[in-house]
Amino acid sequence: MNGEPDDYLRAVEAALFVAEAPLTPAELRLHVGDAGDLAAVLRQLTDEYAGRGINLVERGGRWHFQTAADLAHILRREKDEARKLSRAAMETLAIIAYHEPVSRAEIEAIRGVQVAKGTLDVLMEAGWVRPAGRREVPGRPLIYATTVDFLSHFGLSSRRDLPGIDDLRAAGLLDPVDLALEGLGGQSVLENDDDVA
Amino acid sequence: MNGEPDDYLRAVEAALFVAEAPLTPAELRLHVGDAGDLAAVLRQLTDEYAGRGINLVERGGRWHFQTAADLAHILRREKDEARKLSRAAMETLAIIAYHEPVSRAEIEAIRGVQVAKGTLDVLMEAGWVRPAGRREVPGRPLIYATTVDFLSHFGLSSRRDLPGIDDLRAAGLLDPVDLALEGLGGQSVLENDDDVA
Amino acid sequence: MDDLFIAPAIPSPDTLTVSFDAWEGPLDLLLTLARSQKVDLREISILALTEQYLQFIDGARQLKLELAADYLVMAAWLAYLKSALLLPRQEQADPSPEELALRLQLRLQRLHAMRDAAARLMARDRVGRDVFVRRKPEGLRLVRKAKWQASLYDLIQSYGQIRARTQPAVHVIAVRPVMTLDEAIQRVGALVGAAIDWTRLEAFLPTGLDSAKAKSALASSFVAALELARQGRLEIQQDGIFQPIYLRAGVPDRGAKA
Repeated sequence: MNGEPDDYLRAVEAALFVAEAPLTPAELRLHVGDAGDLAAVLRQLTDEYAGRGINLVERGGRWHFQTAADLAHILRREKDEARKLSRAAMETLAIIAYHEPVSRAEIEAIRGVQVAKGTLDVLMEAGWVRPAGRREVPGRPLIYATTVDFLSHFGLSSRRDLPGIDDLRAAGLLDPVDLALEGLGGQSVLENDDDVA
Repeated sequence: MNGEPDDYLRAVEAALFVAEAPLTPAELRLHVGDAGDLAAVLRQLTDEYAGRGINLVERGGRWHFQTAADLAHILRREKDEARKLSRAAMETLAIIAYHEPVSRAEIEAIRGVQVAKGTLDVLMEAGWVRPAGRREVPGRPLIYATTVDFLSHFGLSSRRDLPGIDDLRAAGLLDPVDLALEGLGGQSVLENDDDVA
Repeated sequence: MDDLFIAPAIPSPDTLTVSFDAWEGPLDLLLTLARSQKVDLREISILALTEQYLQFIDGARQLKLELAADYLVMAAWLAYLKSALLLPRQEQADPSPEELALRLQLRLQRLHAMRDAAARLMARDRVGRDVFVRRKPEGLRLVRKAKWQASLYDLIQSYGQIRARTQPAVHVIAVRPVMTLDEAIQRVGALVGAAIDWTRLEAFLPTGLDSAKAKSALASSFVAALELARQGRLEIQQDGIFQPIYLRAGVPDRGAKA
């Protein structure tokens, strides 16, 4: 951290330090006012803290300080054991995150099994998934999406940071099967089978 | 903060950041080990954070980060909220206004009900009532009077502008509540009958 | 794409002791089998996969393992698909077996992609596991400062109510227009002395009274007459119910005779 930090930067730093939850720039402004260029200050703080034991990060439009990931081993406590998700819950969460908004039927189509009763509950209770309205199709099924807390928890600035999402989208793997079939124009997979056979 | 902070310093920094309470060097060592000169690192961190929005401070042999003292005001944001006075507060205020200076015991004698501790506090917080010395009687009770703010809030140029007892009576404001209610029923009907007869 | 997700190992059918609980349904089992082909899922041979699945189910059946219905349904469907794919191409059914195979392949790819994504997601630096926020932040406080509101009317109304509530109540009983009994006894006693003949009660009442007082005078005078009769100072006569009441002065010896 170089030079004399100005009071506006100091105020932003202090507010982020004491905050109980990540703050949006708008929330920060309620406390620190408009006396400076908040975006620039956040960038400067991010730079100043990069490489330190504490980092300033942005998650889903909200900012917070957190410890550097490589120090996890000295900071982790027994009771910090992260919530152990079932395989079904993990997959369901991933499907929602990569496809959102998505209905239960769509989740089931991808997983090939029914979504057990508690699975979505667990994800909603964790604060990672929320109902996001209804799809305007017959039956008006509820659709689900991820939350800002989901982004914070998994260290994502936005959904664009989801691992491999661009590749998956480019490969058509996030499209429904029907859509993918149309895209392939009926191209046969039998060629491969023929090779093997 | 200059140069590349080493891992030991980063670990100390992170441990102090997450700590639930100020840490002694011994407690810190439980986390960060003995790989460095802890005292030197604490001094270095203190220096690096001096002048920032967060400072590292030592109090009674325990170390913790805290926000810089001059920034306290930004961490508390005040918000005005319109609230209505409770009936008890309103009555207490009225008694003080009509009888000032008046002690709490006198207020209670006039109201016929005890005055809760918070009631006078609310009136003083509102800025309408102030302690006005003590009455020179046994126990030397505190006496209360209204303020200039009281007059301006209620649009009075002086307490003499308060309507007198006769005005109140003329306005029907001295009718006991239940009698006044009866007056709407039986009693007035009889009077009307007499008028007619 | 590295496989971060650890799939259940595929036991060989002859050492098959696991229950099918290890898989979340036929698609899951198919994916596990497909991955054992060690090729990109896009290159997977659906025919070979079908073979694998049917063999696996067969093995399980020989061991009399109880299979959930959906595994058997999938087996039947794959058997159908296999024969359709192997048959000489003729009038293609709709959808064609090739399309069905492609659909299955796409579904496997999607499930695999999401499984992989889930594993990568879980491996990220997670708050509370890998990175930490302050455990006891002081918190940004929003102090709600009450702006008290009260009007002058509220103030004086309150005061009026206190005064009304605490004033000693004085009850005044209104003087009603009555003739008291004493008054009536005096008046009737004085007047009856002059009346030798039977005289109607009404004649003993003062004149010029308003209706309320007149009623009271009548009632009091009647009670007075009863009292005076009891004392033997007058006599009362009435010819019948609701008939006029007559009074005359009492005669002491006549009274004694009666």
